[in-house]
Formats: sequence, C-alpha cells, structure tokens
Amino acid sequence: MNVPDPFKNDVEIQWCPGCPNFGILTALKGAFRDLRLEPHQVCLVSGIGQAAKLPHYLRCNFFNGLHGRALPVALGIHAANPALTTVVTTGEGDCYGEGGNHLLHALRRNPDITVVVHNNEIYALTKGQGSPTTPVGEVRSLQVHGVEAAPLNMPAVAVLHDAAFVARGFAGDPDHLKDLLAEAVRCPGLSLVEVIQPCITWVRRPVSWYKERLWPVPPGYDPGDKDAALRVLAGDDGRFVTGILYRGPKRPLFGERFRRETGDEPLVRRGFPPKSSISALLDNFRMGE
Amino acid sequence: MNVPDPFKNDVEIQWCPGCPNFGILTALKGAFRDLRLEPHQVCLVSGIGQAAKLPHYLRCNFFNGLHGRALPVALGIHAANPALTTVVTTGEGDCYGEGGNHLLHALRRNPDITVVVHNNEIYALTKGQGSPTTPVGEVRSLQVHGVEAAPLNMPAVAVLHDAAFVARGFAGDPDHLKDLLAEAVRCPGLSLVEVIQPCITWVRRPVSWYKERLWPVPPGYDPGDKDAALRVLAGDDGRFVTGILYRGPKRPLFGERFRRETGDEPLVRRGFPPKSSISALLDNFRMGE
Amino acid sequence: MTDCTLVIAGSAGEGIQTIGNVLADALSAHGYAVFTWQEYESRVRGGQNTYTIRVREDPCNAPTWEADILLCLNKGAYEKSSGRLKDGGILLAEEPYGDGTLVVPFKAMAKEKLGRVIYANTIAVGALAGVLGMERDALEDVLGREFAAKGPEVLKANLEAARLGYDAADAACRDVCPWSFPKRAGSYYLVAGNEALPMGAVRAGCRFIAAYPMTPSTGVITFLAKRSEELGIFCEQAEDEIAAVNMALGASFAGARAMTTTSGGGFALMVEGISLSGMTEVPVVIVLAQRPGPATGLPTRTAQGDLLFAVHAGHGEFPKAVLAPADPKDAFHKMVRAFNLADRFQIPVIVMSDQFLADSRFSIEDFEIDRSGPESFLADPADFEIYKRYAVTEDGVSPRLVPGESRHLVAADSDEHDEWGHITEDLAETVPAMVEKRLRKAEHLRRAMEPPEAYRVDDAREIFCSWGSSRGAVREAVDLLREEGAPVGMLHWTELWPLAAVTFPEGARLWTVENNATAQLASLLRMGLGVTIDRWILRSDGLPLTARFIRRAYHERA
Amino acid sequence: MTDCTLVIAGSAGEGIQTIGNVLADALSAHGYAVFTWQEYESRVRGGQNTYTIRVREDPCNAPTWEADILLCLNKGAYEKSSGRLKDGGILLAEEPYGDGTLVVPFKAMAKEKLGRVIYANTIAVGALAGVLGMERDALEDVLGREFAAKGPEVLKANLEAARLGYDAADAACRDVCPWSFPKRAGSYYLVAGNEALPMGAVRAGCRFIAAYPMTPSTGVITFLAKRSEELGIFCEQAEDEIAAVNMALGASFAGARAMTTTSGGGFALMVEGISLSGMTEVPVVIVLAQRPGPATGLPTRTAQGDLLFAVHAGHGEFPKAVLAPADPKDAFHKMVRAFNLADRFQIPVIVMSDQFLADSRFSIEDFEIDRSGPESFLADPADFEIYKRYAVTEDGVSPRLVPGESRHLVAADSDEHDEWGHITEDLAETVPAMVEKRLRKAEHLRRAMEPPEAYRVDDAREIFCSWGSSRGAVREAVDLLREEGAPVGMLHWTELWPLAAVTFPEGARLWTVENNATAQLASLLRMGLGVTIDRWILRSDGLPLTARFIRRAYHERA
Ligand SMILES: Cc1ncc(C[n+]2csc(CCOP(=O)(O)OP(=O)(O)O)c2C)c(N)n1
Ligand SMILES: Cc1ncc(C[n+]2csc(CCOP(=O)(O)OP(=O)(O)O)c2C)c(N)n1
Ligand code: SF4
Ligand code: SF4
Ligand SMILES: [Mg+2]
Ligand SMILES: [Mg+2]
Repeated sequence: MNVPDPFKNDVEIQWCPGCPNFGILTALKGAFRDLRLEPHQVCLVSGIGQAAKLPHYLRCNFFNGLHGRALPVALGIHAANPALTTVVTTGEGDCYGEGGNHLLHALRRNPDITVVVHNNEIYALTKGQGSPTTPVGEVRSLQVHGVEAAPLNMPAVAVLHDAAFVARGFAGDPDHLKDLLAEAVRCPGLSLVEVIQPCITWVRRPVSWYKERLWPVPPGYDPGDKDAALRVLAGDDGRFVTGILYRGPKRPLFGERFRRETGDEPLVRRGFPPKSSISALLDNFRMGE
Repeated sequence: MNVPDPFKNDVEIQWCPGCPNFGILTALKGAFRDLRLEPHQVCLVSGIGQAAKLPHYLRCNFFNGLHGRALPVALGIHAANPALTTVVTTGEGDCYGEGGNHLLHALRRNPDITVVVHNNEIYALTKGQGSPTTPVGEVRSLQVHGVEAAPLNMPAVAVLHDAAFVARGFAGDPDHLKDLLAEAVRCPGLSLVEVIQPCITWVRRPVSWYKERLWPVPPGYDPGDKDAALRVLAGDDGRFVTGILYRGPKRPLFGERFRRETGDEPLVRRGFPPKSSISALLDNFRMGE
Repeated sequence: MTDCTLVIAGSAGEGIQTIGNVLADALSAHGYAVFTWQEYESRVRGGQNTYTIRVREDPCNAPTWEADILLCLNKGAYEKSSGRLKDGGILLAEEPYGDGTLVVPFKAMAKEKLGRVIYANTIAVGALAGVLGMERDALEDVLGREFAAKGPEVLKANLEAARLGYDAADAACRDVCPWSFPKRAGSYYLVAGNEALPMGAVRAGCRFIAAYPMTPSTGVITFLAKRSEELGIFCEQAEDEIAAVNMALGASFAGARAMTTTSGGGFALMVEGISLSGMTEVPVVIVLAQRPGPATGLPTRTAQGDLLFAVHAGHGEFPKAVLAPADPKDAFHKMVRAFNLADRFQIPVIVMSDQFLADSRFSIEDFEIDRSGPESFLADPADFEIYKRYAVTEDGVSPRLVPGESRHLVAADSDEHDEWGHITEDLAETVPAMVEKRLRKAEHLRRAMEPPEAYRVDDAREIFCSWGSSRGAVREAVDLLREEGAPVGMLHWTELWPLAAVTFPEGARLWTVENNATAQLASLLRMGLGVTIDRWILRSDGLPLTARFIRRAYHERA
Repeated sequence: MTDCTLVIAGSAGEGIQTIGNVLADALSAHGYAVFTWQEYESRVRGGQNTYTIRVREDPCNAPTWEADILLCLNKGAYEKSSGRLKDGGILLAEEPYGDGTLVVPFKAMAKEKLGRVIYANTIAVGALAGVLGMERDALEDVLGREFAAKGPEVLKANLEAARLGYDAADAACRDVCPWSFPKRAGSYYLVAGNEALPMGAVRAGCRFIAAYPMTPSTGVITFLAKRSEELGIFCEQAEDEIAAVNMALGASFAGARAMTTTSGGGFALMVEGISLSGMTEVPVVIVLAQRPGPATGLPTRTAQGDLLFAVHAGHGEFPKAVLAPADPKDAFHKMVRAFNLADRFQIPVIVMSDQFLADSRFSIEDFEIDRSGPESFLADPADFEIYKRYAVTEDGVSPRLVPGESRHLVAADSDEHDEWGHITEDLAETVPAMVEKRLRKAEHLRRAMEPPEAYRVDDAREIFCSWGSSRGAVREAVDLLREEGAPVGMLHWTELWPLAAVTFPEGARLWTVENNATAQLASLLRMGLGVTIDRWILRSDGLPLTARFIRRAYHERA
C-alpha cells in the first residue's frame, strides 16, 4: 500500500538530472518520516547555491535566505520557536566560505539544530570555481593552474569545539544518509552532517572514484573519543571518513537558560507586555516622587 | 651607550596606564630590532579595538583599517609587496569574532605574514562585553548571567590546518614574547601568535592569577608533532599553554606561484603594460582579418 | 528664569560620569528639569572628556556649550575646557588653575578625612551641590539610592563625603554664587535616548534582539540584556553585524518582534540583510546610532551623516521606512511605531539615533504611554483553506502567518518567487506581479507617514528644516532669534522616508540645519519633494548643534 | 539594409551558447556587425534559455526581441519562444512543432551520419548558416579556430557536421528564405562587456583583483585569472566580498592598481569597505554588475536597480565617483578612467555594469585605445624631506607614496586622523580640517565629470534621459520615433556621480528611460540638478530595454 509522502511537493526541481542532491533530498524526507515529523513542525533554512535550493523541494516551512547566512537565520528561528525542527541545508561554499564565521560561532553556542552541508568541493551554481574544500592542485575556472590554498576541515573544527554530533555521509547512499540525518536531528545540540555530493556537471569524476575513497569508520569506533575523531578527520587525506564521527559531551544549549527562566513557549505566543510593566520600567527614571 | 630606537615614535598612547598592551608593544619593537629591520621595511596592519591601536605607537608603515578586516588588508599588501614585513596586530574580538572567517581562510592560503592576537578575553574598547574567548560562566555586560557559549580555540584550528607557526606568549613577559615574535616573523608562511593580555580595567584579575595558569610547553616538546600540539591546545582547559606550540609542514605560500612565474618585484614597480599587449588582447576578439 | 549650565571636565576613569549622573539625579529629585550631554574620547582611561548639565525649572532639552560652573578634575581639563566658562562663571577645582578658582581639594579631603581617595568624586558632587545652593536632603536621597546596594559602610562614607564637599563649597562661595536651587514641585523622567529606545521596544512587544557591540548603539542591547529574563526578551550578542540582522530576521519570521542595533560601519554590513527583509517581506527594526564617519571616524562623537545612506540602503527596489526621533519621549513612541510599521507593511524600518541622543539625558514630563501601543498584524490561520505566504493583494501586503503555529506552511524566499514563495523565472507574469506588489506597499506606506513638526512657521519668512535629535537645539534657536526679531520658524522631520507630502509656506526662505557636512536633508527634500533649500547651517566636528551655534551661523549667512 | 534577428532557444546544457557563439563568430568573420544577447535561468541544466543574434551591415548594438529565424532545440523552447517569431519568419527544429517548421533532424543526423549526438550542435550551426545563405568557408574558418585544439579528428567531424547542416537547410529553404549573407569587407571586434571591462582594467595598469564569484560579475575576474601570469596581474578568489574589497584596498595601499567585482548582494557587503576607501583615501575600483533584486532576486537577469544605492553607498561623508558604461568600447575606456579618477582623487570609483552589458556581444569598429590611457598620480619620494600621508592641501588631495618604496613611512587610518595618519580627537582644528580636505576633493571631482551624451536633442521636444547599458536601445528608439515624426532626443549619462552641470534644452519635456521600477535616474537628477522629470518609461521584468519596447511605451504615455 502506498502512503503519500507528506513531505513531497510538486515544485519543478532545478538541479541537473542525476545530480546527487536528489539523494540528499530523498534521505532528508526519509529521515523526517522516520522521526514521525509533520511538515508544519519542520523548518528548513538555507542560503544560496545548488544545495541551498533544497528547501523548495520538500513540503515544509522554509526560509531561503542570503548566500552564507543560513545559520544566523536558523538561530533566530530556533530562539523564537524551539519547538520547530530546524534544519539548515547548505553547500560548503555557503557554509564554510561566505558563511564560515557563522559556523565557528554556532559551534560555540550549541543550538539544537542540524546543519547538512552538501560538499561537492566546488561552487556549482556559479559554474565551477574552487570552493573551501576543493583539493589542492585541482584546476578550476578561477584557479587555472590548480587550487593553491589548502581545504578547510570543518568537521574537525566541529569536533575540536565539542559539537554535539558530527557525521559524514554520501549522497550516493541515501539509506545510510537517512539514518545519519535522523540521528542528527534526534541529538540535542548542534549536529553537523557533511555529505559528499559529487557534482556531475563541473567535477565529473565517476562515482567509482568516490566509492573507492569512502572510508566508513571501523566497527567498534567510539564516537565519544575526541582524540580518535580528530585523528580520523585530520588524517584522512584524500579519503572521506563516513559514519557517526563524533558525539560531544553534554553542553548547555543555545537559549537553554532563557527558556528555563522564562518558559518554553514560542516567543510569538507571549503577546504584548502589560502597560503596567512599562510604567514600572519608566518609573526607574523618575528621581522625584 | 644608548642607541635611539628607530621604531619609537612620540604619539600619545591611548591605552590605560599599566595595560599589558605596553608589554606587547615593547616586545614587538624588540623583535623588529633583533631582526635588524628598519621602519620602512615593516608594515603593521590592524582592525579596530584596543589591540588594534598598536600600529599608531610604533614608527613604521601601517594600515589601521576596519574592525575585523585586518587580515584581508594584510593579504593585499603582502600580495602587492612581499618584501615588506607584514604583521597584523589584532584583538581576539577583531580576529576571532568579527573577522573569524578571514582567519580561517588565511590559514588555507598560508601567506608569509605574522598575526599577533592580543587575547584579553574581552571586548575592551567597547567596554567589557564577552568575546569569543571569554570563559563560560564569566559575567559580562551583555552576559549578565554569565557567558553561555564556549570559547573558540583558534590556535588549535591553526594547528589543524597546518599553520606554519603557532605560538602563545604572555604580555607580562615581553622578553620571551619578543623572541616568539621574532621567530614568528622569521618563519615563512602564516604565523599565529596569541598573546595572553590581561585587561586591567574590565577583567581585573591579579597578574598572579595569570601567572599560575601559564603553562609553558615542557622541555623536549616537539613543535613538529601535530597530534601533540592538538592535545596540549585542546586539553588546556583553564590553563594557557605558552611557547612555540607548532611548526607546520612546508606548504606552498600565498602568491608563491605567481611570483615564481612573474617575478618578485612589488607590483607597483611593474608599471603600465605596453599598448601592444592591449592590442594583442583585443585582436583575439576580431574574427575577420 | 533659572538656566544654569555646569560642566564637569576630566579624564576617562576619573569619575566625571559618576559625578555628573549623581548630580543630575539629585537636581532632578529636587524638581528641576535637567538636561545632560557628554562628549568623550574613544579610550577607556585618560584623554579629556566633559559632562554638561543644564538645569532649568521648565524643560529645554537642548545642549549648551558655555558654562556657568566648571569643575575641572585635572590641569589638562582646565586647559581644554576653561574657554567654555562664561564671564563671571565659577571655576571649581582641586588646585587654583586660574584667577579666582574656587578651590576644594577633593582628593586631599577624601584621603585625609575619609581615608580613601575614592570618595573624592562624592565630595565633588557635594561641592557642586553647595555651589548651586541645593538642599542637602535631596542629594542625600539620591546618594542613598545610588549606594544602598553597596552596604551601610559605603553609604555612610559617601553621605559624609557629600557633606564635606557641600560645606566647603557653601562656605567658600556663599557670597560669589548667585544660584539657589531649593526643592520644587516639578517631577520629570530623566532619560537618555539609549534608555528610551529599548523601553519603547519593550512597549512595542519586542521579543528578540541580536546585536554586535558598537558605540554609540551598545546601550540599547545592554539595557535589554540586563532585563532579558524579567522581560522575556531573548537577547543575543552576535558574532558580527551580518549575523545580528539575519538572526533578527529569523526570529521575526518565526513570529517574534525582532530588532538589532548598530552604528554606521555595522549598519553597512547589515545592508544586504535589509534588502533580504525587503524581498522576504519579513519585518525587522534596525536602530542606527550615528557617529561621524567615514569608516571608523570618531567613534564616540555625534553626527547626522548617514541619512542618505540609510534611505537608500540595500540593493534592488523595495519599500522601507526611516524614522529619526527627536528626543527620548519621541524615541519611545517611534520604536512602537517602527515595530508597527514594520509589521503592518512587512518591511525593514530604520530608526536613526546618534551619539548625542543616545547618551544625553532629557527631562520628560510625561511619556504619555497611551499615545501609541503595539498593534498586531498577524493573520489568523483559521481564515485560510489554502495559505500562500506571498498572495498578491490589492495593497501589496500578503496575510502573514508564522511557521509552526498551525498546519499552514510558511515560506520566506530571497529569490524572486511566486505566491507560494518558490523560485520563479516567469518573467511574463509572476515577476512583474511580485515587483508591483512590493512597490504598492510603498505607496500605502507613504500615506501613513507623518509630515514634519511645524514650530512658529505661520508668520515665518525663514524656515529651518531639521531632523532627528537636533529638535531641541533648533527650537531653542528659533526662540532666541525670534526674541531678536528674526522671522524664523522650524519644520522638523522625524519621519524621513518615505516623505509625507508637505506644503511649504509660500515665500519663505528655506534653510537646512544639520549635524553633517553635506546637507543631506536638503538633498533628500529636493529628491523627494522637489523643494530647493537656499541656505545651510551645518556642523560636522563631532559635537552637537546648539542654539547659539545655529544663531551665530544664521547671522553669518542671513 | 539587412537587419536580421536569429533566436536560438533551448535548455541549459543543450548547447545554445556554443551554437550562438560559433554562429556569431562566423557572421563576424563574414564581415557583418553582429550583436548578441542572452537571457537564461539560474540553473546549470534544464530550464529554457535563449541566445539572440542580430546581424546587420553597420553596427546597431541594441537588442531585438522579434525573431526572423527561430531555432528551437526542444518542444519547451518552442512553447516559450514561438511568440517571438515574426510573421513569415522561419522556424527551425528537429521535429515539426508548428506549421511550416523547417525540419532539420540535428540529433538524428549526428547519430546516424557521424556516430555521436554531440555533433548535433555543429549541424545546427551549419543549418543556420544555410538558412542565412552564408558562405561556407567563413564558417569553416571559425570552426577551425574553435576546434583546432581538440585535434584533427574532432575538427574534421565538426566540419563535416556543419556541411551536413548547411546542405540540409540550404536545400530545404532555398525558396523560402530571403536572406543572403555573402562575405563582405567589414571587420569588427565582437566583444562582451565582461571582456571589455577586464581589458580596460589591463589597459589601466590594474595589477590586483580580488573577487568572490557572483553572477553576472564573475566573468571579469575569470578573464583576468586565465591570463594572470601572462599579464602579471595578481588574481585572488576571496572567501567573501568583505575580504575582496579589503584585499583590494591593501594591495592599492601598497601601490598596485587594484579592483574588485561583484553584484548587488556582494556590493552590499562591500559598503563598509567603500567608506574605508573614502576615509583612508586609498583608491579602489569596484565593478558592480547589476541584476534584479532585492536580495537574491533574479540572479541571471538584468536590471538597473542599484543606482541610488551605489551613489549613496557607505556611511559618513566622502567623495566617490560612479560610472556606468554604455557599451563594451565605453566600458574599456571607462575602466581606464575609473582607475585614473580613483588614483587622482584617492577615492573609491564604482563602475556599474549589468547582466545585459556583461553577457552581450557588441560589434565595435575600433577601440581607439589611444583615446585614454593610464596616468600615474603617485608622488616622488625624493620630493619630501618630511612626508605626511594626509597633508592638508588646497585641492584636498595629499601627495601619495607607497610603503616600502622609500624611507618615508606611509599610513592609512580608518579613524579620523591628523596629517600623519594618527588618531585625532582634536575637534577644534584637526577634525574640521580633515573633513573639509576630503570634501574639497568632491568639488574638484565634480568638475572633472563628463556631462551626458546628447543625441538628436537640438530640435527635440521630448528628451529621453537614460544611463548605462541601455544607450543602444534608447538611441535606436529615438531613430525609430524620429522616422515616425516624433520630436525625440536622448541625453545619456555614463558618468552619474557626481553629476556634471547640464543645461537642459528649454521647453522640452523630460522622460526617463530605465531598466528599473522606481525611476532612479529621475530621482538622482532631481536631487543633483534640481530638474524634474515628467514621464517615465520603465522596465523591471529582468529583460533589457529594447527600442520597440521604448517606442510602444512612448506611444502609450505621450
Ligand atoms: C553575497 C553573495 N555572494 C555571492 C553569491 C553568488 N553565489 C551564489 S551560490 C554561490 C556558491 C555556492 O556554492 P556552494 O554553497 O558550495 O553550493 P553549490 O552550488 O556548490 O551546491 C555563490 C558564490 C551570492 N548569491 N551572494
Ligand atoms: C563593524 C564594527 N563593528 C563594531 C565595532 C565596534 N568595536 C570596536 S572595537 C570592538 C571590540 C574589540 O575587541 P578586541 O578585538 O578583542 O580588542 P580589545 O579592545 O579587547 O583589545 C568593537 C566591537 C566597530 N568598530 N566596527
Ligand atoms: S551543477 Fe552539479 S551540484 Fe549543481 S545541480 Fe548540477 S550536478 Fe548538481
Ligand atoms: S581597557 Fe583593558 S585592554 Fe584596553 S587599554 Fe585599558 S587595560 Fe588595556
Ligand atoms: Mg558546493
Ligand atoms: Mg579583546
């Protein structure tokens, strides 16, 4: 029996036919279903890029904002309504390039959101410039003699800063990815899921090239071991370690104290303050009686 | 016999009397003298903050730019004239807060410049808000119940990305700091020197508090050992590891290839291109003959 | 009528702010209409700053430069500020700097009589109270309030210090000082712009603020952060201004009235976010506290140099509103208005403050908090069978729901989009429909804007056009010039964009009076209303306009 | 006179750009004046795009909409674009979409005759050449150039493909097609804005460019990056636009002529850096390639929606110049001018392009490269005993040295500063001196600006005011309307800020013709020159203005 997918919409998808972004879309829908979420309980947030178009292709609330700025928008949404499942879908250019500073500081804050980085090692939407993860030596439209700058290793930076959950998946394996994403959403605190997403238009490596380099964490790998996580991430040269790489220690969540002191309800439900409270505030500024 | 210090100028210093920034200033002047540099061979670059005022107090070329934006300016200067000794003097708010993205990407590029981060764990010039390195729990003017977000560990991020040179010094020990700075300038590639710089106005901890927490790397410490460097930096909770923490592997320098192919002379000396080269360029766009 | 100006001059860290604040509080408690303004350097210790207090029976919230009484805390202060002392004014200092200095050795007394130099400031407060002929007990009330939290010991010592200063000054100047400030029945709120702005935000129902510290805007978020949990306002220090405005937009999208604050350089970084607000139609309020630019400029000084920048901030074409309150009372109501306009038209609203408004304390008789109040413009989810976030409507405003509060799905899209919020490339129909929809809002917004405040224009032949925080100074200048027979009046704008229609009195000559170098209001009026301004009175040295500055400039150029 | 428009319609990835470019090259090689423009969706594959080629004997570099010949690569292309086909025009396609389709089964032929579908594009090129009645050998020359690098095999196959297409079309349409394009003696440069802008930068002596990719600006840095080592221009892809403009400022400070490029959203992020350029007096050139906003808007479409934003970009008050080239030749010279103005006045200069100018290929007879050239404004270190970077001078311009090139020390400071570049708080003298120094430059700059280009205004009673890339369309509209007897003329601005003085012909009615929704030039002229525009012709659907669009709008509103 076919149950209709509540997350399916009928917007025309602007990705290239065969783009692995479709696999991520499938995985994300699956994860939401597995989590028994309903569309109105989910809010996707993105910037600009191929990856960042994803929110249009999944039936739910969404905020498709500026290039690089998905994270602060997501933080604002989460602060205002922590009951929403807030998921950022972003490219590595969006998230590690233009928006690098926001990721650094989101790691500090530990908001209970999930960040899915479609890493295709390229600026795809703008037609193939090097991105913050393009391997050294690769020839790109603005790096005609090969990329000189070394790639960023943001999953390792996340581990270094005790992110709640760090994982890596492969767009070509949506089933595995679905489980990673569901687990990421379940985990309280900031979850970073990097997804290897081969661009078939500008990168054009055969899928086999990726498959050979995928390197699932070995059985018995302990995601609670920070040193081990740093080692696999820092020492993966050329390979893509995949799986649940790290689960950080319990840390205070973004806004946790505010909610403990003032309550959990979304800010929009708190209404306008009574006039008496304004008068009381103003009275602090009257010296006489 | 007293040789006049060529780096000394007579600009009125706007720091609080007794501020440890004076120690950094002394150390930097000393380092330049030890390196036998002359003022016109040096260019200091800064953003905005107490730390960022330093370039005004040292006789040399300088560019005191925008809050957070010292690094890109320094990269531009270095690209245009690699013969200049380019040193960035910045606060942790400037460099890890507003300017965090530029540090991340400077690490990728490995320019041959030195970045000196005055880390006072506070936004001092704007009067004491929490900064990206303020310890959790510390009460600050905008964090009235204590800072909730965890501090950034940018020296560790630098190690992770194979920075050429990572060190930490203490503003209260200008002699040691001077040597670190001289070594940083000597080392080709990006050198990050974080300086513990207690703010005596907004932080007001006794110097002894800092002295107790300084934790020089043990004798025999091997700065070439990345894992060890990550371990001391990630595991220093509450303490300040000092000394030369890391020397990264040899990597291509920012602009190295360009200079190899086109020569070393500063861009300003290359003059205007001959008209013939423009005609040649244009001729590519004429189809007929 | 009493109109007395005190200037307290000294270095950062020497306590002029404490002295000034306590004395101003005490005078206010005495029933006087106090106005204070400060000018200070961008450093934490040292330099030379001043704190000016103007005391009257009825409010005239405008800065004065010339001092009746000058307190100098050090020699450099005297060198910098002695020129401000009026003929016959009183110079008060630790040592005799000039002829006729009224010497009260604050520090020596503090050390000698109270054992700690720290009490010198309160001795100075006492001395000033003595010079002014205030009654002791109001001063003591204020000190009680100020120091109660620090324990009875400290309070006692401060009361003693005040008494010492009072007696010393009283004894020394009983014959020279003409002033007497007995308690009177007046009762004013003594409020700075950076206090009124956040209180207005509270009144408006603001529930979220994210900001990055930047002088002179920081006070707004500091005020709210201190009371965050009590008021239920989520306050976040952002990593940069880009994050600040985007966080506010996220929170607003999710239904919280949201704002951010900054100054010129930070505002520049927010400009892309303003355009995002315009496109997504997510309301946001941005307080832009001006200081002299360009770039870092003079971080602790005042200016009105960002008007045209604010009006045109953002790429692409979309409606926005720009307000510039005249004083703290106006600031309070303008914040309510800003949130209401932002929500009603789903646009960014910029509230322009400046260092002068931010840091100056004004005497306000009554805030009339009922004059404005928060209005809700959210739609009711029950009203929709099918909900489209960007439904094309007659007035261009689409019904707004928030995500998660019903089963309706809510979108925000920075691309050009269709009614659902999905990316469109339909240039033939959808794109023009959306462009026109957004611009229709501009027309309705324009009609909602208030014209300038007119003051003595009916019979005026010379009209000062001014805007924002200078209203007090311009109004006082009008009064001064009227006394001299000059036929001047004032048109003062606090709602700057879009410009409401205005009919200018015929035959009157128009002047612009601005705290900038390029007469930006004049340009704006020419652009927006087609009116040409003939003369200008401009100040761009980092100090606020004063009535006497305007009067002098008027005579030079008239 | 020949004036033929070909439209190639198809999806991204189907090869319309290759087809269009090769055919345009071939027509240019045939000696014709070709003009091409493109409209495309923001996606890498799919959607529906068009490439339009206009062929004439003499250049008329203006876009046309109606097609004489329409090549549709798929059914969707036909559905979208068939409305553009003129009565009696030729529809060329793989299959018969409508009545009278001239069917050339490109793909089938490629597979069948050449073994690979990939040759379908060249078959299409050949077919179009056949329809046009071109001579084969010019086409073959161009193919030779295009495919030589790919080896003789590939070249041979392509030549064969072209021949197949040519013959098929030629056979099918010999009777129907009126055109014939024999080789002629003309010789034009066929250049796009995004090629002319970087070539102008090269000519100007630009040595450094940092930019972050953003459509439609990316082509400029791509052009230079490709030739970076050959030309000795340091090219850096920045991590964001803030870094880009600050890198350029650093390089410029160190003596390299430096620039950056971006579009609206990225430009918004550079605004603080523009103010920094204003304060530090470090020259910089910024190419702002417009696309429709607000926010992300329509990333691949065209607009002139950022004029007022650009003119007022930056907090605080400082001089800047805004230029907007009319076509690639003008763009080439304007870049030289931009660098010269930036260096002469030590200011930021903004060069406004747009997607239409960036992507369209214009036929230029002669670039007249001698009409402008780089001028050096650096001072000679030997001229100074003591060097002060911000020396106060009569015209406000301080002699500029660069660091490291002499023993003189060079400063740049974003704070208000003294002549040495050190932070000042001296409000009495230094601050006003520096504010005035910078603004004196504005007055000299204003005098250096060029007035608008006048076209047929002498006897005009209706004047079209326009700016930037629309000159070709507006000029053609004037000609069309003149033919109909309408007394129209054109005043076209390419130097927009500061505005040079202009005397408008008396009694003529002024129209503004702009690629935006709010008539920004009209506002600018009212603000800057006090002139009021009566009527407007505006287009804001993401497509460029065309002569026929303007003519129709004129008739509707006249
Ligand atoms: C401020 C700004 N700068 C630049 C751009 C242009 N831009 C759009 S997408 C993109 C790169 C996206 O790369 P990535 O995030 O890796 O996404 P991908 O397309 O590879 O999935 C850029 C540079 C923009 N829209 N806004
Ligand atoms: C764009 C911008 N945002 C904010 C500011 C205000 N500001 C000046 S200095 C500073 C903090 C400096 O902190 P840090 O770099 O740690 O230097 P410190 O004063 O502690 O030495 C801030 C927020 C500014 N000048 N520009
Ligand atoms: S360009 Fe690459 S990343 Fe973008 S949709 Fe196509 S295949 Fe996917
Ligand atoms: S405020 Fe702190 S960091 Fe700044 S000068 Fe004073 S002591 Fe130094
Ligand atoms: Mg990518
Ligand atoms: Mg600091």
